[in-house]
Amino acid sequence: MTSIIETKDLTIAFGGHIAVDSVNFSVPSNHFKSIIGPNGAGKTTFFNLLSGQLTPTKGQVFLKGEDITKLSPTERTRKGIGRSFQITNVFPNLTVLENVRLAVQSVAGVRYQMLRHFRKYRQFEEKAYEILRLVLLDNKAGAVAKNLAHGEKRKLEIAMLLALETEVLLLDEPTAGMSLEEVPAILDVIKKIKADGNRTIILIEHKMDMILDLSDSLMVLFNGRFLADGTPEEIMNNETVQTAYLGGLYE
Amino acid sequence: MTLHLKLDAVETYIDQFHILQGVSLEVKRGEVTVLLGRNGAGKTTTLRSIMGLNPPAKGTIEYSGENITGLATYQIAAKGIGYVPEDQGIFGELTVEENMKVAMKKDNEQTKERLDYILNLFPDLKKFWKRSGGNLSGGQKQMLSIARAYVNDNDLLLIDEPSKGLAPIVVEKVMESIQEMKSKTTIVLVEQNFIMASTIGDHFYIIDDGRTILHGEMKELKEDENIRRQYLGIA
Amino acid sequence: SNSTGKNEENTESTNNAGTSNSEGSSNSSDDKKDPIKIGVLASLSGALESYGKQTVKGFKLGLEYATEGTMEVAGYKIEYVIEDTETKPEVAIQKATKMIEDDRVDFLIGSSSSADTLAVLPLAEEYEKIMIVEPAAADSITGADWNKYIFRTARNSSQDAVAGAAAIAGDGVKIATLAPDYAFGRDGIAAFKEAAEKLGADIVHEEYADPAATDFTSNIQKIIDAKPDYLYVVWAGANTPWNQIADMKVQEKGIKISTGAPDIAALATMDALIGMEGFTVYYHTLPKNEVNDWLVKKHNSRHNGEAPDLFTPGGMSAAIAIVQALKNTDGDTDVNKLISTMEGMSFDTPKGKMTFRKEDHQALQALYAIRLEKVDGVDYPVPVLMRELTPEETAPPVRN
Amino acid sequence: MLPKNSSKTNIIYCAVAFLLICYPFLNDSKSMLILFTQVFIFAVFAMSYDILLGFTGIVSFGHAMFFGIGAYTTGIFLKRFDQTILILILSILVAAIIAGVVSYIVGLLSLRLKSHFYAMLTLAFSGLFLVAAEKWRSLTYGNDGFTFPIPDALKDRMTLYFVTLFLMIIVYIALKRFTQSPLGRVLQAIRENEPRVESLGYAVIHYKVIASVVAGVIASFAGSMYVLTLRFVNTSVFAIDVTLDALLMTIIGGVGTLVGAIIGAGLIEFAHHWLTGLAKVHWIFERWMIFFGILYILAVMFFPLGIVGTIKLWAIKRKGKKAEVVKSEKIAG
Amino acid sequence: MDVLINLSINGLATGMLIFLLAAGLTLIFGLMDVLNFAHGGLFAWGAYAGIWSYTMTGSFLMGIICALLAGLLLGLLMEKFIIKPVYGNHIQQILITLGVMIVLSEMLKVVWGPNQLSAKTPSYLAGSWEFGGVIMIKYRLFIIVIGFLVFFTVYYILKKTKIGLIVRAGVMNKEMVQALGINIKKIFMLVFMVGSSMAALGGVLLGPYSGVIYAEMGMEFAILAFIVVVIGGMGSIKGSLFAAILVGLSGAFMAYYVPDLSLAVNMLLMAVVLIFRPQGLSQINGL
Ligand SMILES: Nc1ncnc2c1ncn2[C@@H]1O[C@H](COP(=O)(O)OP(=O)(O)OP(=O)(O)O)[C@@H](O)[C@H]1O
Ligand SMILES: Nc1ncnc2c1ncn2[C@@H]1O[C@H](COP(=O)(O)OP(=O)(O)OP(=O)(O)O)[C@@H](O)[C@H]1O
Ligand SMILES: [Mg+2]
Ligand SMILES: [Mg+2]
Repeated sequence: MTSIIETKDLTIAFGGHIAVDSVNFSVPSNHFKSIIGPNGAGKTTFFNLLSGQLTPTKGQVFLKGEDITKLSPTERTRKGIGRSFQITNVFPNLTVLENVRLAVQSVAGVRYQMLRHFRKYRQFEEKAYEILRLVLLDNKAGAVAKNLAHGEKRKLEIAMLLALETEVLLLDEPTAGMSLEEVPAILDVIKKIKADGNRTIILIEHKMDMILDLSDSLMVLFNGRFLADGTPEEIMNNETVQTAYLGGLYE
Repeated sequence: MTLHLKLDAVETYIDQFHILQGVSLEVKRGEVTVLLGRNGAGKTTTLRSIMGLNPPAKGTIEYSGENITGLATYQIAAKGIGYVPEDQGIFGELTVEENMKVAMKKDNEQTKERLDYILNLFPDLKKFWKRSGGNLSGGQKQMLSIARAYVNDNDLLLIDEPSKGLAPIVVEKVMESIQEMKSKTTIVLVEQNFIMASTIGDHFYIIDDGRTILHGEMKELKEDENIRRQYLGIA
Repeated sequence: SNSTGKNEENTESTNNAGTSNSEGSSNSSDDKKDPIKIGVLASLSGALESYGKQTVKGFKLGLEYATEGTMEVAGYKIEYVIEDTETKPEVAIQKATKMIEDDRVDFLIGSSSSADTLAVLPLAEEYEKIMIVEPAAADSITGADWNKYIFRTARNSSQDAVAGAAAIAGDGVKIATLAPDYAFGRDGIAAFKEAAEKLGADIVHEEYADPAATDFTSNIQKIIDAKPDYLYVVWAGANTPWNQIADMKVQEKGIKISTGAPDIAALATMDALIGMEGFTVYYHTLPKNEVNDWLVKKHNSRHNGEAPDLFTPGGMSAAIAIVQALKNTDGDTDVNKLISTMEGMSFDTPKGKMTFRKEDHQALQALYAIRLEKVDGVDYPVPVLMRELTPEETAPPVRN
Repeated sequence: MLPKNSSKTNIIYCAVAFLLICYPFLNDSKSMLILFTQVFIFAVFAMSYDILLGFTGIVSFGHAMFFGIGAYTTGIFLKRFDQTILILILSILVAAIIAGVVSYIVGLLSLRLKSHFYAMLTLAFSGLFLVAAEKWRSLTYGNDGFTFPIPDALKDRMTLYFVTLFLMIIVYIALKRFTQSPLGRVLQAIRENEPRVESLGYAVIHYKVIASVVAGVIASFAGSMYVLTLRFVNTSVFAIDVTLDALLMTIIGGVGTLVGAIIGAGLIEFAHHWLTGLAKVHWIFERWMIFFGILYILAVMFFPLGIVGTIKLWAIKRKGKKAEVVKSEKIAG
Repeated sequence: MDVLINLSINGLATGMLIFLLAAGLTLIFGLMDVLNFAHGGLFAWGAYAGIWSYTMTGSFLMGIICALLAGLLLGLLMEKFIIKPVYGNHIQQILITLGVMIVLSEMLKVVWGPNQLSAKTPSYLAGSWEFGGVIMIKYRLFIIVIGFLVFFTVYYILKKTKIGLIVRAGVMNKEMVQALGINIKKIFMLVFMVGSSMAALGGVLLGPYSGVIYAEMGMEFAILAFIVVVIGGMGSIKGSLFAAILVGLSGAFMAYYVPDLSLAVNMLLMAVVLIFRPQGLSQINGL
């Protein structure tokens, strides 16, 4: 089993505060990994380092053995790292369909075409629709994204990520704020992707039941540092994790 | 017990869209009332209508017996209503301290006490006191947003999905704090975390398609699996 | 063709002739003669508004004077159209074309800014219309950009410079100059330098300042350092250095100031320069002749007690020149005839006799060496005549 | 999926174009021809600005820079060399190349900056061009500028009318296609949320530079045409007023619509013409500029999204259609 | 040496004057994020109202008071009828404030005529002292003093009261500020009025500085004020002061030592600052 994404001594400091501290991390391909940890542990920052939104003060990121530390988010996306954002991050004045279509278009490599009409690429639109159906958002395809309810925006976020068709998917709290009724549907989507194979998924979540249900393994971050790694059972039984993170709710 | 907040057949439009089509709520003083419903049902819009951020086109909103429909948001807030919005509403370029300062209505002993309490509840905020709000982690922003509502001597708190993005242990703390506050403060809560909702809620309303379609005691909901399955899609 | 709605084009004469575009050319043998039309371009809005208004007032009075109130010459009615260039070249061109093509004017007069005027010059050539330039002063109008249809009743920058030099330059006199750093200032100083050096003066320092600057003290400091006898200033525009020159005690250091006296509104800002010796193009008390007396009197009664200002006589002179040329051709507007009669033509203006020089059609004219003095009952420094500089004396070099 | 609407609007556009082509044969008033020519040129300039403002969400205060480059290049070529069509075309091409290179460099230097800072940096660059035009007097004759002859074939106002009309139509079609190309859609996404575009795999800075080069080159065409109609050029082509004109025309018409830029140009030029005309009718209108100012104020009050934008919104509202694609073309507040 | 001192003092004074012009804009543009192109109109109105009443009454103080009142009144009217509907929308702000700018400067001509007016320095501030080769122009020292007074007042208000915070918060998220029980509309109105009256103050003080006031002065100096606010770092009064002094000093020294560049000095300065300090001179949030 070769690791598809790997970090070495990954570190970043904001001013004096070290948000991610010498994290060594490695995920084999087709693996489902979850990252947990208290608020402010550095999970999102860690994602930002993987996807290139931030550059580390120290350490490296490898994708399939290649050092990608110096690459921009754009280049990393093209190489196969896609991500969703914790704070919904969509194109507010574009329609839901257009939001997804843009991602599809990027994947298809139609980036600098400036002479043909975009509607000539009918297949992009169809693809986008397909993905929206998958996340149960096709009924809102024509709506302007900023008018969506919170949960709907989260779905759009996932749709855009799926459209990128990257080998590695970084999901930052995809179901936060999603209703009880709809979480299972999204879970199904994620499971389906997982079942399809050849995708590596890394998930940040605070919903433990979901994590336990999905993950092959878990990493725990604490104060920016690596705390533990293991199967869901191992982690759940780890006492430090229990006191520092889980508290009484999951006892 | 008197009614603290009453919504009567509230209808709200956003632009030309008819979002709320008849929301009626009765919130008793000193209780926690939870709004439930699927995404896009209109829970957030209900809270925003109460705050005057999306003023209703029809229906009335009464607060402590007084009609507050149509008042400006700041007037409503000044009556002692605190609001934790869904998107947290952090002032990204202000520091945590400045965010709190903007929120604090009074600068007296009581406020200081409450501030101490809050910083105890969320030590992260103390740690990042001088950091700008935009740089906080998702959960820390949520804490700050809750803190801003807690710091004033409010009679009523409208809280939109407080548990979102919080670590389980912090969720627990927030729950405790809400329960502690209940004696003095009435709370209307939108919450998707059913454990939390059912633990601290006294009363529930289910909103669907812009209407309140069902309400009752939280106990009943906890016990009645049928309702849960029918309206909330959970067992 | 469809030209309704064109009638509101205001030809401010007594008779608004919608007939003006009936037949192609006018036959002088006709009983009813087509009116002769003059188009005036001036800045009636924007920064040069007051100049434009002076020109227009002068022009109207000039027509009245030259036709003795009949508004007719050689049996032809004279009509005119006035258009606002807004001090924008593109508007000037648009308005000029409109006047030539739609109003069918026979003469153009204008304009308040050199750029507007330069932009219109090629139109005069293209349509073969006489254009009298007033009051734009750029040398290139009668220099590099000149064409034979262009005449100028305004003085040009070189004449200003020659006058300025004549007022102060002499053997061994050391002069420093200050001017705004753009074409007007640079040209003005270049011409001044030539004239002053010819008179034996020594230009010890040239200083150019940002025309929009708030602070001129650095420039003034350098001038003080150069220890000249005179500081000669070329300035135009609202932002003025006078206060700072006074504050820096330039005069106390034995440096005398000299500049061209501007219009009345600007004179009001020159309190600090009382005692200054320089020159002026016109001030209403300076020229002693009948035309000026008439102008001052009429202007007074027409414009509730106001005296004519810097460019009023220029507008008047332009009108007088046209009327006189038409008298000479007996109302014939054939352009070649007009050019040959106007070349070398002399005419009486409020500033005395002007003569269109043959070579470049620049009107040679008197300018005035003056001193700014405080005069009782006038709340601004008044230019008082020291010496009239004759047309011959101020004749600029021919540069076309 | 194409909304039926668009074929209807296309018919309207064609009809208007046809009317404009016929116009000179119906009314041969030269000043009207000049006015229309002016409108066409500024429409081209404003459309180029709309690419920045409306489609990419960049406010530039220095767009006059490119207009001026076109203006001076054409002016200098025609003054220095033959007055042939060939030289003219050559000058336009050279201007386009210079504008392209300059916008590329300026873009690289400044497009990483945040909104206001970018706007002010472009202002600084165009200010430097203004100073250069003032100071390099051997070439530019300074602030007074210079006149120059133009090819005989273009001396007729009618010819110029058709040339500029043709240019405007071509530019409109080309830019329309440009904005509706896949690349154009990415520009609009950048306007909405720049960092997000990065993480979709698009290199944002390339797109912004492309937008600024396209806008710069088109603006230089407008500048070349402008001086061709004037046969004169001076430093005013680099002035902030020129940029503000483009800004106003674009906004009044409605940003992000292209047609808006054309309508804005027409509206402002004609309002100008009409108001200055009024000035002579009654003294009340002597200060006609006031009415111009009031026009802007009223425009914002009654057409908050610009004329085209607001009309589109009305159309949507009337149809009661929920959030339409068109609305996506309006810019974020 | 004398030259250096002279240049420094005059540069400082010019800088202070520019600061006075920019201070109002720091509030309106920097803090409230309103692209107010009519700001120059407020200068000009302050100048005309102030100089006119000064000429009428003979009291410069009266002139200053009238300018301030004119600024407050215009600010009130503008905020209420023009700016309020367009907060947060730069595009509409540009159009509508340019409209206001035109109306304001044309109205000046309606009221006071198209000619420039002369603005005399009050006798107690006229003239200069000379020590050795160093010339101290009294009016400039006065400007320096006023400049510092304005700076400290504004600095105090922004730093020691919540107003600055509330305005910045309001710009970021108006709804949230209101939901915290604050009447942000009223505060915006007050700040706008204060900003306008400071612009008017700058205008009237500019009068005696150059000796003339004219309708076009507004736009000319507004650009300078924008430059100062931006290179100072948006919304930072300290940054504005610093930037204004930098502009003043570099203008003075350039005009003396590199006169060929003096036309370009402001633009060059801005380009250099923005290329090397893309957020302006002050820190972000560096109030
Ligand atoms: N740009 C930044 N500047 C300064 N500090 C930052 C920045 N970004 C994040 N931090 C800090 O780094 C720490 C890690 O933040 P991060 O967002 O990675 O947390 P997280 O693990 O995702 O938490 P949560 O579960 O609440 O989302 C936090 O304390 C946060 O305040
Ligand atoms: N500005 C708007 N314009 C148009 N529609 C809107 C707007 N804001 C919200 N909506 C629509 O109103 C409905 C109710 O939204 P609301 O945010 O109240 O839902 P919610 O119950 O809070 O959902 P969630 O659980 O996802 O937060 C949604 O369908 C949403 O798409
Ligand atoms: Mg996070
Ligand atoms: Mg919600």
